[in-house]
Amino acid sequence: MKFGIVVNEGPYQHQASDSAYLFCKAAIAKGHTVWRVFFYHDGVNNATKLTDPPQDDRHIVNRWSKLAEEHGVDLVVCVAAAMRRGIRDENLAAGFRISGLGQLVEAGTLTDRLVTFGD
Amino acid sequence: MKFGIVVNEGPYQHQASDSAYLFCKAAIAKGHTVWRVFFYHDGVNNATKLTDPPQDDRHIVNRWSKLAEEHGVDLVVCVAAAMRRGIRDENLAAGFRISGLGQLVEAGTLTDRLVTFGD
Amino acid sequence: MLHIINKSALSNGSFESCLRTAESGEILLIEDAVYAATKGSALEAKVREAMGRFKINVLMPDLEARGLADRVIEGVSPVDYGGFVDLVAGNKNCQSWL
Amino acid sequence: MLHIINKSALSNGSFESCLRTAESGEILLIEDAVYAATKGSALEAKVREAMGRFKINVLMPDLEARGLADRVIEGVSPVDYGGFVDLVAGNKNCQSWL
Amino acid sequence: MSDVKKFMFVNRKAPHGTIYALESLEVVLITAAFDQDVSLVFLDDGVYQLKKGQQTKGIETKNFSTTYRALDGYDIEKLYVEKESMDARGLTEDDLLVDVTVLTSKEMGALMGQQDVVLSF
Amino acid sequence: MSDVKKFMFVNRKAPHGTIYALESLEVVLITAAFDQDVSLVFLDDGVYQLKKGQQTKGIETKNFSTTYRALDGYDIEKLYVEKESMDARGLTEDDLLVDVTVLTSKEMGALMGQQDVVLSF
Repeated sequence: MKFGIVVNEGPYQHQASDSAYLFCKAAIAKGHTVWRVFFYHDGVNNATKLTDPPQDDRHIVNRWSKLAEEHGVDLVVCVAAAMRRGIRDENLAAGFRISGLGQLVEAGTLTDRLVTFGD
Repeated sequence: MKFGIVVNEGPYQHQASDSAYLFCKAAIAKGHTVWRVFFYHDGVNNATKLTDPPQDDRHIVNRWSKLAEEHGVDLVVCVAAAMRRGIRDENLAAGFRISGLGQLVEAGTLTDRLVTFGD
Repeated sequence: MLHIINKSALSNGSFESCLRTAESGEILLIEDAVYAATKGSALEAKVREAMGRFKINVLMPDLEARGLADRVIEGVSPVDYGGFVDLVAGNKNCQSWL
Repeated sequence: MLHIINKSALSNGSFESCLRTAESGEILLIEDAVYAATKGSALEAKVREAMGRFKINVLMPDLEARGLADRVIEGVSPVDYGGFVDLVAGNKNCQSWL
Repeated sequence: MSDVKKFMFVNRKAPHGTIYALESLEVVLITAAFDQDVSLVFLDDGVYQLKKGQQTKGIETKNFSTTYRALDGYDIEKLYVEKESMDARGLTEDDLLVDVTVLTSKEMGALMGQQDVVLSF
Repeated sequence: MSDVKKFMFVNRKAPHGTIYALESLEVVLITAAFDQDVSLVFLDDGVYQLKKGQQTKGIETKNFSTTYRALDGYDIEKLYVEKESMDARGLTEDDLLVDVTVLTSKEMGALMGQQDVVLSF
């Protein structure tokens, strides 16, 4: 089955990004496809390459980048939300791309299930 | 009277940053001093110079920078929260500085009132 | 003591927790909490009852933004941001019920 | 239909709104919503009643993180992240009650 | 895109306190532009989004509430409001910016069940 | 700093769903290091922060709940829990990681009124 995921919250503040990631890993482990993760609202803050969390904590941004690299997950950052929050190509982490809300609609039309994680 | 302000949420997603700013402006207009604004949790996202909101919308980050410039308000960004969220000196907006949680405690001990805005 | 509430009391428990716990003093409703200051909501009786113990204030710019400035319950005091500042200054301490 | 709840039902109205509105189907409690699945809370009766209409599931990694894995109400189904995926796949559609 | 899906936008949050109401409108417009079947439902504090007379000057933000009146021009006509949520807030249809269909909780629940994609704001 | 202020940390949110519980501990430790008078109160979902037996391996986050047991070593001894909040969650003092003083709502309200600085988490 083909899944689309929406992430509405930034890393560390809320559990949303963690839950979304663990859902993606579990879906892939079961042989499903995670076709796209759409980062919306404060969720765009998952995409900054400037994060530097404590050594003994998970690195949420790198975890997403790795998921993109290893499983071809399309990580899309909402452009309007990103501009409001200071996420641009210059601080964008590997595996993410910035695009419009049409990519969210497409995630709804072209996947079998769309699951939202947020606050 | 000397006020300290705490902002716990980033710009645009929640009204917290707007409320805090309008409170500061009103306090200054009444002859009070806003001695320090401490940006904590997702509040650190108020400090990125890379934001580029729609033309017809308020520019929350620039608004803070201007408040610092015109009224000497000390805008302090929590370093641990900033590292978790990708706020560093290289993308820090004018008027902000990054420092430790001791600055929050100091805002509690050295001001007459500490007011928190958040979610 | 000033208690600042910023969440809608119809979907979040902060206002109720404040009423249960706080001794007395003043309450200021801001942001999405301003709806509690309006006539006709399911909270009206609770707010009227709380007025026996607390002075209740509402931030008018927030109520105007939400199109309900003309429905303030009698006895709730309207304030602007300047009035918000006065409330903080005029109370010994304050707490934001986030 | 799968209804995903992620907020504590003792401080937020999402769970109650879901119970009021949703027809039937399955509910999955995740994140801070998992507390609703525990015995002894003020919500227990409401949850037991809802089990007549819904199949209620709880995400165990979230309940373990909160130290309450040993208090699941009888009849609530424990699932892991794989089970979460199965629930989404097995229902025609899903809604997150954010 | 050949096949049309049923998209439902669930609006449960008050306007202005958070950005969700504004963003919901953005996605609704784009989804309609993709020729999908679009429904908006308003329940809980979401019904406040449709209140007439919003004036945001005092909080220095955009007054996006006028956009609800423009939805019609984009052929977005399925707006549903839950009666119980309106009642609990002392609102009637006369208070709302636009014409809506008022549904009971149960009717709204049934409508949710018929959707392909449900997006929460 | 010569004068000591009364700092109260109000913890009302569940752990793990948001970062507040963890951050609260950070500020509490720093405030104690500044030789201030520190009280922690736990009410509403905040009482869940003190639940024994938290195991965060399955959600891949840090288990900071052990830190509550370390507070004593920093002379942070004023921990208050609201009885009504504990009761509503089916928790008793035996469920908690540390020794606390249980207060009624009214007692907790009186304590709040005595503070100089109240920080909410």
